[in-house]
Order: sequence, then structure tokens, then C-alpha cells
Amino acid sequence: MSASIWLLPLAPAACALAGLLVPPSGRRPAAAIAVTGTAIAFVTAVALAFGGGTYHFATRLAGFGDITVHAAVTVTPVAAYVAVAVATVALLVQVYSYAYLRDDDRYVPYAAQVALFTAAMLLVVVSDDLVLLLIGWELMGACSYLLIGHDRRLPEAPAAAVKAFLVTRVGDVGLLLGIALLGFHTGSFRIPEVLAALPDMTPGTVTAAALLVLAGAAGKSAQFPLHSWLPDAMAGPTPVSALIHAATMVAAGAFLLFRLLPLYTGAAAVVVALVAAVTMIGAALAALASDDLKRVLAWSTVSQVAFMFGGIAVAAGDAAVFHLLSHAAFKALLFLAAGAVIHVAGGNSLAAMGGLRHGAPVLFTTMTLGFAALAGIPPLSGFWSKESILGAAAGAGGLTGNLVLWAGIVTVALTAAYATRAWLLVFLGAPRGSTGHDPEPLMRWPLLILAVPTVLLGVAAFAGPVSGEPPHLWPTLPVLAATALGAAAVYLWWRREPATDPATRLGAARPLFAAGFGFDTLQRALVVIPVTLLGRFASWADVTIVDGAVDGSGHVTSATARRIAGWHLAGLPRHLWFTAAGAVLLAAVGTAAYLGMWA
Amino acid sequence: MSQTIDHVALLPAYLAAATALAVLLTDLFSRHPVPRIAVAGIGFAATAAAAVWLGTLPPRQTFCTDTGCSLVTGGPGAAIAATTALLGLAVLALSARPLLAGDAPPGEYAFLLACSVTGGVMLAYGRDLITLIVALETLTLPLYVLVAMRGGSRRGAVAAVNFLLVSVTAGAITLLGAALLYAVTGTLHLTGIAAALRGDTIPLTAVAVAVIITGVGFKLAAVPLHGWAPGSYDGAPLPIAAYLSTASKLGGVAVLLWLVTEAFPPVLHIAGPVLTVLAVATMSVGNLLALRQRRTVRLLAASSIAQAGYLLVPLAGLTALAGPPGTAATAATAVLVFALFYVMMEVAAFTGVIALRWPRADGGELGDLAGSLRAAPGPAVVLLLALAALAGLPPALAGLFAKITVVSSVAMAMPWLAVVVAVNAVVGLAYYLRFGVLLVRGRGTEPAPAGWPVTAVLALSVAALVIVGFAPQLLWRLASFG
Amino acid sequence: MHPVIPYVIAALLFGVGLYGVLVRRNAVMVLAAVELLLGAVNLILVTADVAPLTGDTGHSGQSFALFVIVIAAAEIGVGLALVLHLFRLRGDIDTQDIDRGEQGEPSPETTAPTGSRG
Amino acid sequence: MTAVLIAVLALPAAGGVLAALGHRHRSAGWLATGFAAAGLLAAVFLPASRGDGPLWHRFDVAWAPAIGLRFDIGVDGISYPLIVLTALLTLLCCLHTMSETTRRPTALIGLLLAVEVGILGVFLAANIVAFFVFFEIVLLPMYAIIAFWGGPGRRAAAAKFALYTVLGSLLLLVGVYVVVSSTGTGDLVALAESGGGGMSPATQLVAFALLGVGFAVKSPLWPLHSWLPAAHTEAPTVGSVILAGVLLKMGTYGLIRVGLGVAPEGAHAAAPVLLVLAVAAIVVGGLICLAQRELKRLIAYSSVGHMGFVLLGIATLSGTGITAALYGNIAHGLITGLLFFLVGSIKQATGHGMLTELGGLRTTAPGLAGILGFAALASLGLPGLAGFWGEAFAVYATLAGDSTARAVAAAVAAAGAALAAAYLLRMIRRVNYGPPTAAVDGAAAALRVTPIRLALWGPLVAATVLLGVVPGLLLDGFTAAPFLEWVSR
Repeated sequence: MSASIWLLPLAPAACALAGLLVPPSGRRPAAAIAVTGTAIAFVTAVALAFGGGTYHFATRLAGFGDITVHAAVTVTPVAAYVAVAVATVALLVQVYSYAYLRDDDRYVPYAAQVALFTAAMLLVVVSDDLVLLLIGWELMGACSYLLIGHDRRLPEAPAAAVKAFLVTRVGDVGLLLGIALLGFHTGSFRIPEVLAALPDMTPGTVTAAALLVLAGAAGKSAQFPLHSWLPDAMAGPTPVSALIHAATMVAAGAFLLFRLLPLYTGAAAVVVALVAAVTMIGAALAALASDDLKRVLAWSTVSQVAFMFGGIAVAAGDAAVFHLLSHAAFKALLFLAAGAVIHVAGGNSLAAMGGLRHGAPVLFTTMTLGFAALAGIPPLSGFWSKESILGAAAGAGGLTGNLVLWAGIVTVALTAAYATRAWLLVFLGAPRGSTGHDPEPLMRWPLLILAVPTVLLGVAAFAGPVSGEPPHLWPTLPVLAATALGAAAVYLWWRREPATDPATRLGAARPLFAAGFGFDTLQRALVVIPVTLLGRFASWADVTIVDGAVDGSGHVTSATARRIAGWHLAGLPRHLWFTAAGAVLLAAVGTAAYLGMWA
Repeated sequence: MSQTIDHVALLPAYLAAATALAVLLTDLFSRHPVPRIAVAGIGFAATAAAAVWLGTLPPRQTFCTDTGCSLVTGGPGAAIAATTALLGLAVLALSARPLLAGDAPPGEYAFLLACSVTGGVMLAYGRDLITLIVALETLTLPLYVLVAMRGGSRRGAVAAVNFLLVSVTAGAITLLGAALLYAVTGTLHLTGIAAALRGDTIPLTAVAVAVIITGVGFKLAAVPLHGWAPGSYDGAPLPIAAYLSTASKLGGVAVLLWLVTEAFPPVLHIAGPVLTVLAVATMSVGNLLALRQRRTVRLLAASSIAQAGYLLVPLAGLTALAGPPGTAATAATAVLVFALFYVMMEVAAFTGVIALRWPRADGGELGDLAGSLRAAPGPAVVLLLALAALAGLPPALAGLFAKITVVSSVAMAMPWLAVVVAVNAVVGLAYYLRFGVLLVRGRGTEPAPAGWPVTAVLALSVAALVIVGFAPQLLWRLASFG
Repeated sequence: MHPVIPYVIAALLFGVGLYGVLVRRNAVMVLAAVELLLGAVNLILVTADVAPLTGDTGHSGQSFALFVIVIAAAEIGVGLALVLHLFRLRGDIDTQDIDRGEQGEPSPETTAPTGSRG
Repeated sequence: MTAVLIAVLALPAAGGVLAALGHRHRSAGWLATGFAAAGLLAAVFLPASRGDGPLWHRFDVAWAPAIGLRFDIGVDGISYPLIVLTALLTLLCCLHTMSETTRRPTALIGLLLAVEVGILGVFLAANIVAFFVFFEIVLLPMYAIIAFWGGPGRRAAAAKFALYTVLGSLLLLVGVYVVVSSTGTGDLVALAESGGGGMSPATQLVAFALLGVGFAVKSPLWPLHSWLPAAHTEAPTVGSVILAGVLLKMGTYGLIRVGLGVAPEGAHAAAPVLLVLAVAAIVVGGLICLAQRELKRLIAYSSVGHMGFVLLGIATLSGTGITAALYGNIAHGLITGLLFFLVGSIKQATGHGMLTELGGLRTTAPGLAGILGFAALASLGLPGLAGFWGEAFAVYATLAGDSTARAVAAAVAAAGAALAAAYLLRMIRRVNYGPPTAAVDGAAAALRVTPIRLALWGPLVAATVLLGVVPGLLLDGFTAAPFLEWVSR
């Protein structure tokens, strides 16, 4: 049983490698291979989840003198649930993609890359060694890079892909250093051993390591200030967005913090709470203002993942994972549905959508459930998971708890508002252009399947090991009130002028919100341009100064040689002068040496 | 004060002198050039053989007084004498065809060469100031005439006068040094000088030591006594230029070695700095000068100046010797080993140029040799190998070992001097590379066939380079000062 | 006895000779100046023989002086012959024009049939 | 089993001689390639019947005792991977030469094999003077490869390569004889085992400084690198591959085997300087790459950054750091070798190396674009590929010094890794993405991944993945070598 954990990452990985060897025309075999790999992982994950125990497997991977890297994997029940969620979403994405990318001649490598992406995420989920985790972690970054840049018709795709990779890579600098710091001070990269050795470390070191790891997690999970890549990443095909937002990349950060939860106490927890608070409110505002359906969803992901970070900050790991799972379900659903919507509407812009509820009932139903879960309408999954985090925050109290709680309540209101707004604009109102149609079966079934956990996960969770605590009155009531307030406000605005986007009520602030508070511009001014200029300067200096010194010495030699050769072009008398002068000079040297003036 | 004379010890010198005499007699009795050349060749071979044989015997000495001996044999001396004789043979082979063609009078040519070789052989064994200086003059005087022997060439005559005037001036400086040395020590034997210098010295001693080293430096074309070399080499017939840059230098090396090892051990603190300045100036100026040369022989001449600078480096290292006894011997061994390596490379280089320029008597412009590799692969490969050796790089391992010899001798005692050598070798590589690339690129004009004597010298010089490249220890065995 | 006077004279002689070597532009005059140098050397040798600066001498300086005279004679002989040879080929013996670098004879020579037998 | 040891050197040497003799005949080129293949086979079998000593096999005869030179060769876990890498890359280069249209292929192969002999000799040498001799063997053949088969600026580039590196190697020579003169031995094993053969710390510092500068030029370590971009840009593809793949490794390997081996206390004294230089190399190399407009030049500069990581590992003087440096060495050889094969093909097919002239490779030549993307990801140190281990653990070893300065150095170096991602992705974005440029569109046929190309690049791709996934393959060999223990105590 334990060794079968390896099937989780290795089955999709092997299928990915096999898929890369398929010729570009082999759509069917490529799809079959990719689906098989993911399915094996899915079955394994389900088996492990039902097994209900904790499984380990470890073998030595690399020895670097004093420290060893292990190929160690472990599956706890929680990890098994996450693995199930990842495998499920990935499997559905694979199926969906086969239809979605029907006309794409680069489907074959795409399918393999999605499989590799899945494998990398599963490796993160199961790995019990920080370095092994880092392998999966960065492999995900590379896969996201490849998939975001997939669409060659979109001129912005390559730039978005590079941005995604680079921003997360900047975070990974911190993660690498954090892992190194932990490994050095605890003598091991194995997570249980590292956590067990934490009490022996100085608090300062623990905080430093925690913050460094946080940088990596924030990068992958698109948390402030490393969030700017995620909205741009929408340039990738929609199923890839679903994968990134629901099951892989973004969830990985939260999951990593969950694995290293004991690190986050004291100052580190405050920082996490701050990051979460800033991110959840800011992203929700951006989602409220954005005109692009996928961007709304993207900002909402940023905001929702911040909830998970909030859970980590208040040491409610299980609650965070609970939200991760429910978010995986409804966000995957939303994205896959959005793909169909965009397909129908012919573009991403909300302004060009409307009235789709008639033509596409399945789409309408499932996406409505998704938005409702996102907004936190009871008894859908999103309500329970968000509530458990805020409940924990209320229970924790103090600076951290209050920060998370109040930011959470504000965000809940904003979430309800933007979810309502998007729902209204897409499905209600007057149809603009096509009234649409439901997607073909291969794209429809994944939506229907995902609707099940979207609805039931919250209730089911009380039967499972994730969170056994029933909701308390405080803060449930304020949360519900905030939800109602947000939804109602948007609805009322919309009712007054159904043809107008409720976001116009934001007035002058809207463009600022929609642009993510101008963070991209700031990032460009503070990082991109200085580094580019520095690069030009370094290049200039290298040629002019470093190499210039080398060339200069050559020129000096050459000029000296010319001068010396010139002296020799003066006929015999000069040779005689040299001879006589040489004798005198050397006699002087000899005398100086005799007098002890030499050395 | 009657002396017994050890004629065995004098055998190589006898044979060399006899060669000159025999050539003169043959010239009288035969009208044909071949016998004269043949007699000279046999004489040189016999001299070399005798020198080698003498080298295998235990050291002998003769003309001894109570202050020392005027003539001493031994391993290093044998190496120098034999090499000089072989160089005479090589030069003779290289000149054989032009001599037969009547470009120069074969009798005079061979006689003068034999005289010069006699001087060189005597230098290998002489151990007093008179013997050494007379031998040095015997080595040099015939060369004034030989340099001029390029068939009716004005350039040859100019080169000869150039060589002559600087040489006699330098000779006078050498003599001044010798006279001063005699004045401060009262003896002419090198061992006696050493004994006298061991006591109190006066400032004039320093001047005497410096001046005699300076004078000998002329033979090596050491800077600043080098100005004559490029012009004289370029004006001389190519084989004589080869002789000037090898045998003539070897003579200077011999004198310097005997002075430093026999006479100057007590005043190394004076000789060392003088040699250091000489070494640094010689290699630096030589290399820089070579960088700007456009004529083949001038380039080789300037490069041979630079090589003389490297040669002086191990001796220069003596400054820092407060060290164990035998260190001077080690340095001297290094010098001689380098000199032998150098002689081989230089012969190969000049022979290559001769073969590529055949039947022209001068080296021409560098551009005249462009594309030689395609036109005449054999000599071009030899020349390339010789250039690589002079640059001190594999595949010419001999050159690499030569460079290693120099650097290893001072790396510990005077690292800065070793670094100066390193920097100089870089400058050297620049022009050797340029020359080498020139030979490889394009398609040049094919030279006339140079005949078997040149081919033989070509083959033998390459063989020598390759052999000492793979078995460098041979040279240390030959040249060890023990 | 301190042989001051002979050494001073030798120094003067050498200096004058050196001056001649350096400033004379006529090859023959340079050779003559070299003779002065050698004369100075001889003076030193014989002076040192009779009045050594340090210790005793074996009176070998005088024989050395004889050798120097022979050397000088040989050098002058060969030297004058070469200068004459040059004069025949070139018409002048100004040292200033000797070895002015690479701008000597313009064309690379081929071997001439006539040797320098004269 | 010393026969195998000798065969490793003798087979390429014989091939080189054959190629030189038959330089006009194509068949001689194939024959020489066969010798290169046999040499690789021999190299692979080196671990067979290994002995227990510090070296698996050893062959030692006197050569020139007067200068401390012995023909003393041997192999251990540290040199073995480099030997195999050298033999492999040379074989691939020979095959490349024979399969692509090359002027005078046999002569080129002769020179390649001559270079191989020198490099192998460096990795095999157990005598410090023999090490130097082999070090020098490489110079002229490599010069000839650049100067006669290179691009338009080849003469100047080749001259700069030769003059600059010869300066380095001559300083190395001085260092070698500081060691030999003061210890009286040139035995690298004995010197390493005794921690410097009894040299005083001051002497060790002088020796290490001289040796270090020599190796730094060859590696090349910033700021002594400026010969490299020109040489790479002008060199033919095989020249670049050998240059980046293994020739540079002589410098880093030498720094470890000779620098740390014979002058450990000197290294200790110089470690802070090395650390600063390493970090500077990583950052400056990365920044310079960001502004490069020429493909080969960019990759050349990337070597400066990668070698910075190797130096960083060495500068820690710890077992972990040196192991990481050795690993990084091999990984860089594989990855950069592959990159140069790829960009060489692109440059040859399109006639352009400027990034502005390239684009849309993904559309025109998906296979080549894919492998190029793979190589770029490997080069930026993506975990799971070979490039990761060396760089990550160099950072780890630096951090493990437990001082603020070391921590800062580690942080800056890690940031340098992010820079590597920036410039490599910039390159990929220019070359692979976007609409195909005229130059790329016109060369579609020449950019195809033919079976022979696949056979050339496949082994490098496979090795990159294999070493990324199973690093223990090499690491166990490194850590088992007694040498590592001697230099990291």
C-alpha cells in the first residue's frame, strides 16, 4: 500500500513523458495516455482516502556530505483528500480539454503537459521531504509556464507565461533559502524531523525560515505582493486556468503552509494574517471592478486563497484545507463553465454577455451553484469552509485572529457582491448576441460532476475528518449578514438599471480597482525597469570596463611595441649608444647591489 | 713552473682546429668544392664525437697553476662542445648546395666556420679569462666575414659592418671587465678569482663583475646590447643567421655559466641583480620588438633576443639564493638545459624557413611564407612545430619543458620574476600565433626542392625535438652540473 | 704605491675612445676609437700587474695584454677589410645609414651567381 | 586494469594521429570517430575491478624527475564523471562534424581528439606537473578550431582565447612550481592527503593565489571571463560544445583537485574572496545575459553565472559545497553542451544569431523548439533536471556557514538563480514564440530534428533528466572518494 503512493505522482508523470513522444497528429492516443495516467492517480488517491490511514515510503535520493535528501512520501487522510481533489479536477480537465481543444494542432503536447502538471502537484501533496517537495513545486511552475503560453494566437500569452514563471520563481528564491535554513538547523529535510526539531531552534531563525517559506507560498498562491501573475495567466486556455486555480499551483502554497503549520506562530503568523487580509480585500475589490469574466474569477481565486492563508495564520490548518477542497470544487466548476460561456459569448468581456440562462440550462444551473458556493450561501460548500476559518479566527482572538476575522467579514460581503454581479451580468438581463447553448457532452459532464462536491462537500465534511466542529453563532451571523448585504446591494443596483454594470457604482475608483490598484505599474517601475537598466549597465560595463581593461592592455602592449620598434629604426650609432649606456647602467646596478641597495 | 699537458682533454679542440687546417689544405690542393665541404663535415662530426666521448670520462684538467686550471672537461662542457660542433655540421649542410652552386667560396666558408667552431669548443672547456676571451674572439671573428658572404649582397656587407662595430665595442667592454676583474683579484683563473673574491671586496669589484657580464651579454644579444641582432641576422645568409642565433649564443652562455658557477659564487649578491635587470629587459624588449617585425628573420632574431631573456632568468634567480649549496649548480643546469632546448627549436625554425624560401638566401617578408602549409607541408609543419616550441606550447612538448625549466627555477625564490616570464610568454605567443596562422592560411607558392642535406637537417631537428619532448630527462643527464 | 695616475689615464683613454665610438659617423674612425678602448684595457692590465689593488698577482696581466694586442690586430684587420668591402658596394661608410631597420634593400634577393670573392 | 586507464587516453590520441595523417580523406574521419567511440567505451568501463586506494586505478612512471614530472594518471569518483562526459561530448562532436556539412571534417576531428586527450589528461593526472602539461595541450588545437572553423570574427576571438588563457596557465605554472619547489613532490594524492605537504600557510596562500588565478581564467570566473563570449560567439558549434561542455571544467576541476588539494590553508584564507567573486559572477553574469542580443553570446555569458555557482560551492570549503560544485560542473557540461548544439544548429540553419532576427520557432520547428525549451529550463536550474542539484546545494552550503555574511551571499546567489530564469525565458520567448521571422521561416527544413540529430542530442537530454531524477548516481561516487574528505576537513 505504502509504495503505491508513488503511483500518485509517477503514473501521470510517466504518461506525460510517453505523451511527449506521441506525434502531433495522434490526438486520440495522446488523450488516452493522459487520461489513463490521471485516472490511475485518481483511483490511487481514492483508495488511499478510503483506507483512511497514514502511509509512508522513503528511500535515500541524494547525499550531499552532511545532509541527505530522501525520496520520502507520506499520505495522511488530509493529504489523501487533497490528492483526490487534485486528481478529480485534473481528470475532468483532461476530459474537458479533449473537446475544448478540438481544433488545436498542439493538443498532443498540451495533454502531456497537463499530465505533468498534475504529477507535479501530486508530488507536492505527497512528498515528505522538503527538497522533493521543491522539485514538484518548481516543476509546476515550469508546466504553468508552458501551458499559459500555449495559445499562439494570443500575443500576450508568452509574456503572461514568462511573468507567471518569474514571479513565482522570485518567491521560490525565498522557499529555497527557507528550506536550506531549516535543513541546516535541523539536519534534515524530512518534514516530520524538521518540525520535531523546531523547539531547538532560536525563535528568530524559525521566524526567518517561516517568512522565507511564506515568500514561496505567496508566489505560488498569488498572494500579495507576488499576486500579479495570476490575472495575466488567464491568457492560457480556460481548462488550464481551472487546473491552476482549483487544483494545482494556487492550492500548493496553502498546502505547503499547512504542512509546515508549526512554523507559523508569533510574528510569522501576524505577517501571514497581514498578507491574507491585504490580499483578500484587495483582490475582492479588483474582482468587483473587472470587466473580464476570467479575471473576475482569477481575482476571486486570489481572494479565496487568502482565506486559506488566514486559516493558517490562526493555526486552523484543517479549516484551511477544508476551504482548499471546497474552493477546488467550485472554482473548477466556475472556470470550466466560464470556458463554455466564453465560447458562446465569443469573448471574455462581461459587457458582451447576458441572458444566457435560457439557452444553456445546464450551464446556468451549474454555474449558479458555483457562484453561490463562492459567495458562501448556505448550505453550499463555500459557506461551511469559510465559516470554519472565520470561526477559528474568532476563537483565536488577538491581533492575528481579529485581523483575519474582520478582513474576512469585509471580504465575504465583497465576495457576495462580485459573485452576484458576475452571475447577473452573464445569465440575467437581456441577451446580448447569442443566447447560447449548452456545451457538448464531454464538456458538460465535468460540470455536472463538479456540481456534486460544490453542493455537498460542506455537509459531507462533518462526516469526514477535516473539521468536526459545528458552526458557532458568532461569527456565523455577521458572516451571513455580510453575505446578504453584499449580494443585496449589487442586486438592488442592478434592478434599478439592468442594462448597466453594477460596478459603475464604484465610480472613479473602478479603473484603479480593475487594474489591481496599479500594482503592475508599480512592479514595473520598481523591479522590471531597474533590473533591465542594471542589465544594460552591467553589459556595458563588461564590454567597456572589464573587457576594456583586457583590450586596453593589449593596446598598451601594442603601442609600447611600436614605440620600442621605432627606437630600433635609427641605425648603427644608436645600437652603440644602447651598448655603452647598458654597460654604464648595469655597472650602476652592480654597484647598487654591492652597496646593499638591492632588495 | 713546468706543466704536463693532458692532450686527451684537448682532443675536441685539436680536432676542431685540425678541421680548419684540413679545409685550408684541401682548398690549396683541390679545385672541387665537394672535398672541402666533406672534410669540414667529417671534422665537425669527429669533434662532436670526441666531445661526447670525453664527456663520458671522469672530468680532466690541464694547464694548471696553483690558482686553478685553464682547461677543465666535464659533462656540461661536453654538451656545449658537442652541440657547437653539431651546429657547425648543420650549418654546413644547410649551406652545402649554395656553396656547390658557387654562391660563396666554399673553401673560405668552410674554413671560417671551422675556426668559429674551434672557438666555440674552446669556450666549453676554458676556465681562465684569457682562454675564454680569446676563444670568444675566435668564435666571433670569422662570423664578421661569414655574415658578409651573401653573394655580392650589399645587405650582407652592411650587416657585417653593423655586427662588427657593435661587436668590437662590446668586446672592448668585456675586456675592460676582465681587466678590472684582474685588477681587483690579481688572477685570471676563475677558481682563483672566486678565492680572491671571498675576502674583502672593493666597489670596483662590483663594477668589474657588472661590466664583464654586460660584455658577455652581447653574445646573447641581451638587451641593451641587442640592437645589432635583427639587422645582422637579416643581412646574413640564412644558415649563418641560424649559427649566430644558436652556436654564437651558446658560446655566450658557456662563458656566463663558467663565470657564475666558478668565479662569482662569492659575489652572487652583485651578479644576481645585474643578471635580473638584464633578464627582465631582454625578454620584455625582445618580445615587444618581435611583435612589430614584418620580416621573417627579423622576427626570429627578435624572438631569439626574448629567448635569451628567458635563458638568463634561472641565473637571475641567484640573487635570492641565500640557499643551500648546489642551488647555483641547479640554476646553471637549468640554463644549460634551456639553452639546449632552445638550440634545437631555433635550428628547426631556421631550417624550416630555409626550406620554405629555397633557393632564396634571405628570409623575406612574413607574407612571403603565407600558405606554406599547402605548398610545402613538410617544412611548414617543422616550422609550425618550432614556432609552437618557441611559444612553449604542446604539441611541441620540448618547448613546454623549456618554459617549465625556466619558471621552475625561480618560482619559489622569485615568484615575481616567474610572473614576468609568464606575461612575456603571452606577448611571445601573440607573434608566434600570427606567424603560425599565416603559414596555415591560403595557398602559397611552392619552394624549389632544397635537396637532401636540408631535408636531413629538417628531419633530424624535428626528431631531436620530438625525442626530448617525450624524454626530456635526457637533457638533464647531459647538462647536469651535479 | 697607489697607482692612481695610470688608472686615471686608463679611464680617460676609455672615455675618449667611447666618445669616439659614439659620435663618429665614419666606420674607420669608429674602429680607431675602439683601438683606444683596447689601449685603456691594456694599461689597466699592466698597471694591475705591477701594482695590484688587492693581494698579489702572478704577473699574468702582461701576457693578457699581449693577447689583447693580438685580438685588436685581428679585429682591425678583419674590420678594415669589411669596411672596404662595404665601401666598394655602397660608395660610403657612414654608420648612420647602417641598419636603419626594415627599409634596407627593397626586393627579396635571389642568390646571385657572383660570389663575394674579392 | 591500468590497461583501461591507458586506453582512455591512448584511443583518442591514436584517433587524432590517424585523422591528422589522413586529413584529406573522409573515411579517416569516420575511423577517428570510431576511436572516439572506443575511448568512450573504455571510459565507461573504468569502474570495473577498481582498487581500494584513493584512486581506482593508477599508472605511474617517471617522466622528467628533474622538474618533478611523472606520467602519473589515475581515476576516482570525482574525476570519473568528467572523463565520461568528455568522451561522450567529443564523440557527439565528431558525429556532428561528420553528419553536418563541415569544411575539412577529418582535420577538425583530429583537433577535437587532440583537445580531448588534453582534457582527459587533466582529469586523469595524479601529478601536478603532468596536470599542467595536459592543461597546456588543449590550447593550440582549440585555438585552431576557433581560428580556422569559426565565424567572421574568428581571428581576434581565437587570439584572445589563446593569449588570455595562456596567461592564466602560465600563472598556474608558477603556482605549480611554488608547490613542487617547497614540498619536493608533485604527487597530487599525497599532497591532498597531507593537507599541503607541509607548506607554510603563507606559501600556501601564494600558491593558491597563483593556481587560483590560473584556474579562474580557464573556468572562467568573473571578472577574468572576457575571453569567453567572443570565443563562443565565433567558435564553430563543436568548438562551443567542447569549450563550454568540458574545457571550462578543467578550471573548476583544477581549483578543487589542485587548488584545494595542495593548498587547503591557502584556500581557507582566500575563501572570503572566492565567495564574493562567486556571488558577483552569478549576479553580474545574470544581469549581462539580460541585455544580450546574440544567442551564442547569451549562452556564453550564462556560463559565467553557472560557473559562479560552482565557485560558490567550492568557496564554502565544505563537503556539501564541493559535492554540489562537482555536480554543477557535470550538469553544466551536459546542459550547456546541449544548448550550444541547439543554438549552433539554429545559427547555421538561419544564418542568424541575433535574437531580433529569430522568432516563431515553435511554429516552424516544434521539435527543435521543444528541445530548446527543455534545455533552457534545465539551464535555469529547474528541480528535477540535472542543473538543480548543484546550484541549490551550493546555496545550501553557503547558508550552512551560519554567519550573516554567508547568509547574505546565499540570498544573493539564490536571487541570481531567479535572474537566470529571467534571461533564459526572455531568450525562449524571443526565439520560440511569436510569429516566425523570415529567417526562421526560410530554414524550416534545416531546422528539422532529423534522426541523426536526435541521436546526437538524445543522450544529453536523457542524461539531463536522469541526473535530475537520480542524483545519487554521481553523488555517491563523489562522497565515496577519499579526496573529498581530505579537502573538506
